[in-house]
Amino acid sequence: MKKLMLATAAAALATSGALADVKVGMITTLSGGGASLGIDTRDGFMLAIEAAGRDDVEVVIEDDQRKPDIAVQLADKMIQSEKVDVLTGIVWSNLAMAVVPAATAQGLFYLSTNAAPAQLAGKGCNANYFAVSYQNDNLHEGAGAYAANEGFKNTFILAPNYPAGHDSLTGFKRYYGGELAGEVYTKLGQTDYAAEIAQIRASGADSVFFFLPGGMGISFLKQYADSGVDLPVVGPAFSFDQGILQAVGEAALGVKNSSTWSKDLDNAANATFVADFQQKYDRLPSIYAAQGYDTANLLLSAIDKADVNDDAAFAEALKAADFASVRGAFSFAANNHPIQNVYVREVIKEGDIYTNKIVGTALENHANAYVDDCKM
Amino acid sequence: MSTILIIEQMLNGLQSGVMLFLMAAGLTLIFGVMGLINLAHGSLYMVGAFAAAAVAGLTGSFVLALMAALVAAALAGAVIEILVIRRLYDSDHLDQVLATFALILIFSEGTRWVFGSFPLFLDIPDALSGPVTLPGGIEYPLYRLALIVAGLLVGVGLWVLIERTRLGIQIRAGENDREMIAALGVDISKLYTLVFALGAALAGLAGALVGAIQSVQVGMGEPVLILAFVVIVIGGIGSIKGAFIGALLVGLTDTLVGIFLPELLKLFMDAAPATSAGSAIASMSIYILMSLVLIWRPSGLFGARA
Amino acid sequence: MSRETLFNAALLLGLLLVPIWALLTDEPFTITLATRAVILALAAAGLNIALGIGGLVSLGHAVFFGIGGYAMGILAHHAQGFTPLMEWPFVIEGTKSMPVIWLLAIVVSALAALVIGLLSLRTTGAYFIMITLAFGQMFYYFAISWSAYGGEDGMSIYVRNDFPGLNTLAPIQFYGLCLALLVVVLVFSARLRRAPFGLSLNAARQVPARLEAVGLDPMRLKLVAFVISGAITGLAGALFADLNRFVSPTMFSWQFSGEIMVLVILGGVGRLFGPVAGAVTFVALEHVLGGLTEFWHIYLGLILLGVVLFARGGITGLIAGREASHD
Amino acid sequence: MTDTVLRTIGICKSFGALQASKDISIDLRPGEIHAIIGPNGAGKSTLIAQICGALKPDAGRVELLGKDITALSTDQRARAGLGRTFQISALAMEDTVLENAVLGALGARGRPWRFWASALGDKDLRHRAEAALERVGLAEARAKRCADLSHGQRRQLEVAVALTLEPKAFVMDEPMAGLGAAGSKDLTGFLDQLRQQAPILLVEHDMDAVFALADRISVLVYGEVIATGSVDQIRTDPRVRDAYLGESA
Repeated sequence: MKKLMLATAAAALATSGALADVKVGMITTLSGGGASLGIDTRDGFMLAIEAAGRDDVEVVIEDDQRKPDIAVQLADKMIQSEKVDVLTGIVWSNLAMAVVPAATAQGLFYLSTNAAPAQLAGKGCNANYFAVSYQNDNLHEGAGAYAANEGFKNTFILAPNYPAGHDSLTGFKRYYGGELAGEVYTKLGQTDYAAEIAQIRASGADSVFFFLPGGMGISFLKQYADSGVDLPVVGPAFSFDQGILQAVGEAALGVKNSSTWSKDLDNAANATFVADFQQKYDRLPSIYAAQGYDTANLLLSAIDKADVNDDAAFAEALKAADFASVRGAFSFAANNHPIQNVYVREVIKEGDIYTNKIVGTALENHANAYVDDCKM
Repeated sequence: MSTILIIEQMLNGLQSGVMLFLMAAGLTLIFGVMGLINLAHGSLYMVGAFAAAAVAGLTGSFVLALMAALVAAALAGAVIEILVIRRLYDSDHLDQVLATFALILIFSEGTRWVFGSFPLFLDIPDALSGPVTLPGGIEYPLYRLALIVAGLLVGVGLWVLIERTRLGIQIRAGENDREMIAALGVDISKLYTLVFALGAALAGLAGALVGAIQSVQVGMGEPVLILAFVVIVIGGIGSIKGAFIGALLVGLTDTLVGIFLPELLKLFMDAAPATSAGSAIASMSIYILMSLVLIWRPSGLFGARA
Repeated sequence: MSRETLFNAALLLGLLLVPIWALLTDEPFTITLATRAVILALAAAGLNIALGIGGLVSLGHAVFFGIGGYAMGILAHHAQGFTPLMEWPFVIEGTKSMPVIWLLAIVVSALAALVIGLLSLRTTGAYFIMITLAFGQMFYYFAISWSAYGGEDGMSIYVRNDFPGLNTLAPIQFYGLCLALLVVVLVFSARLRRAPFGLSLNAARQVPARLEAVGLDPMRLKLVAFVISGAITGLAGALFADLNRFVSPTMFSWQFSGEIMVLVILGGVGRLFGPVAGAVTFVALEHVLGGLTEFWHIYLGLILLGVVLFARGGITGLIAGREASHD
Repeated sequence: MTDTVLRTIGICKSFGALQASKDISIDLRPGEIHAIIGPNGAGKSTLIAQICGALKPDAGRVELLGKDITALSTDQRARAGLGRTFQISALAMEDTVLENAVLGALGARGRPWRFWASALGDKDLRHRAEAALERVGLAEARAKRCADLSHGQRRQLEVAVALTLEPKAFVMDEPMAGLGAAGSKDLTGFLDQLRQQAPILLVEHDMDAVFALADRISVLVYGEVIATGSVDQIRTDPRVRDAYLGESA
């Protein structure tokens, strides 16, 4: 059987506080469209594992090709053949929905480095499932709160016509509260937004909120900047990610976006992370890398406290969140989703590189809307 | 909904239709002359966009970038024609579909191998950036106007090439009767390579032009490929005129239905489900259009061969 | 016995021995992998009837695969949520019973194939390929925006559905069930080829004019072939959904239609065991190449090209030679 | 009406400016061989296509046993009793001779909707097919693939498939095409017998065969029947000599 990477560090075994060897299965997207997100997730995660320098954690990494059926197969393989204790790494919500419920039902732990759909935060929550990243709505809620704070009265909102898109607009509206100049669902994978931009122009809006992850966001921002429509734009961090920004270029300058992390967040863990990541991979880290890094550190902290085979104890150790997050203050809400700040960032240019800097805080110690639905 | 908005949306539909035409023209030419279904046409679009982005990044010149796109796509086209495609002319469509499907895999992962997984940057040239005000007070991006003009120019150029030049005579002869080209004393394999490279160059040009306002990334060719197929099937495979009409129809349908259908549905139902259902149907609209055309005319609007 | 028969027997024997091998090597995942291959083979065996015998190059068979998957997903979703599927004009409850799910998958995909076939068979050649592709895209986009059943997220079914007398959660038992269905379909295909229907359909592909001249309507034959083909692929879709305990719109994607076609061509178009050879090879390649490099698609592409250019008749053709004459 | 098996009444067909059939009325009587001759491009193939249903006439109609079959499709006409052979062999090349013949028998029965029982194992179908092969002299070659047959054998098989249908009338499009002298002679002898079973509308270029077989001949020139009559009448008709024989003989 193949192993893309086997990480065992060289440190002595007996001295560490480990109670048992832990095998981690990482399923993430390493080929095809969207591979950059998975690669960042993997690199961030492995950076933390390797920095810890311990040989009681083994990581098996597999490529899901962004296909749900492949992800399920890989999960089966990791559970049946590799006999992993913990699964992690999935980038996309639809893949997470395919893998997570079945995995936790079989008694595995799942730590999410990114995707955290509402279904798994509310009624579908599970003691073995932890979203280390955020709850999917968080960044949209942050953008909504920012829009409200800025005094936007009549905003135009758009997202792709798929579940995450619907959740996004719902999340935004939850904290925004003003009038809507328009609410539009675009085609998933759409690349030309001329028609929507014309609608924005004609709508009399005073601002725009959009959620268009990946290439969709690149297209939208470039076309928006060229259209002459000069309204303030806000969106979640997904379209302003380190990897994507270089492809958007100048068109993104000055645009506000909501994020739970930024490379200029002022804390010691983050400074180490950003420096180490740059040194090792020769590029700036993205939010996916940061979340991967935090997930690994959370896992390591739990391994030090409890035996992974003792479900209740290990879950408790995870829930304590006793690690130094690169996002600063971090704890888990009752439904195992983070309580953390959502920041507002602005796109700037540093030398030749486009990146983000924090300009404010949209929501402080923010949990999520589904805590009460979760009966664990 | 104002007249200005409607006109602006028509322009948007026209622009996307004209760019689709660049893709579809090559595809339909290749089918018409060589009888080949080329699923890898979208990969040539991607090659054009990547070449343009790479050269623009090095030199900062958009003109050089466009030339690079043309050359790279034509070259890639010629190479795959000589290595792979020419062995497929006598095969049935099934083999062609599989082989060109395989080419997609090779091109996509090959590009990712060379350029990495992150999208590349390609920007509109300064001279063409920003909006202009059209008569009637319509503000419209200059670059999109330039795209419409460029696409129409290429269309005229293609028409001249096919109707007025020696190469065009050979191409038309090839569409009607393969033996006749041989009778004209033409080197068929050279002609085929040339036609394929020409189609590839058109796709590459479209990739570069559109890449400037979209995301230059691996896999960008496939959605366009499917649209281009819809176009040539509606127009009638092998017909350049059909490709042109089909491209405009698809461009306008795709743009206008997406905008107006949700508005229309809001007259009958609540706003939220109307928006959602409207965009759901809109995303299927061009396929519905295509099915209707084919049910009405099984060989497309201007298709000669069955 | 011809070489092809020997090759087919070896393939079947190999599939039967997979569980033993998995036990001996302590790699239980091999069974899951083999189940995937068997189900994909079933989907391809469905396409092989339309494509191999009837000559219908359908680039939209993912429609039926997806319908089968959603038949399972929707029934099981209502069963696990204890909500009725519909209440008007009569109440239909969800179910977790595989035979009922299979029946629904077969019936609904056959109906869809009937409608799509009726419309698509008016066209031929490249137009047929493209119109089937267009229907695939329609279903794909519909599924993405069908929020009642998960939209793009799809639906998870937490526990595999039941089959009387079996524990379907045990990989070996589910594998056995899928393999048994595959064998049933292959036997049916083998009989079908020699039956009046298969004989006529085979001639309809080669010389439609002759068929008309003897008083048979090639269109109706092709339509029925398309329906049977769609129904089998639909059944495969239901099993695939149960294997993954999950359905999503990707089952409708045109890439998936392409993959099913790749399986048929890889194994050998029109060969009885072609789909099996193709699916086993494809899953093995995916597994082995995927382990070697991130860029395994390049190698997969090269191998497919090699098959088209140098191994007409696919793997079966390569190993067993030209098709033996009938009788 | 009982004295005609098959007839066309005033058939017209144009392709753009080209009039391929001008008001053609011909008939086929029991027991006869009626030959249609004419130079290339005279419209013989177009006429056949309209009789067999591949083309719809612009005007006029086609009757079989007194019934109007103009609106029927090709396969419906075949079921009504029209048995045809093709100018270029239309056989399932991958299949065996017997399978091709069984196909005809299946068509005669009209129900291909059996999915399980073997077609070759069906006694009735097999008898019919083998009897037809026997009659054309292909019984020995029954297990051969069609693709491996000689040209002459394929022509024979064409006829055999038509025979399995037990049609009321045969329409044969150049059955002698590409046969050698010996082959033509054999087939001529066979067709001579066959007319007892059902009359034959014969389109043929081989004038020796036509003059040896035909009871009546119609001459088609530029889409028009310029003469119909016995062999002797046609031989001596000045218009025919002028328009047709004068050119080609």
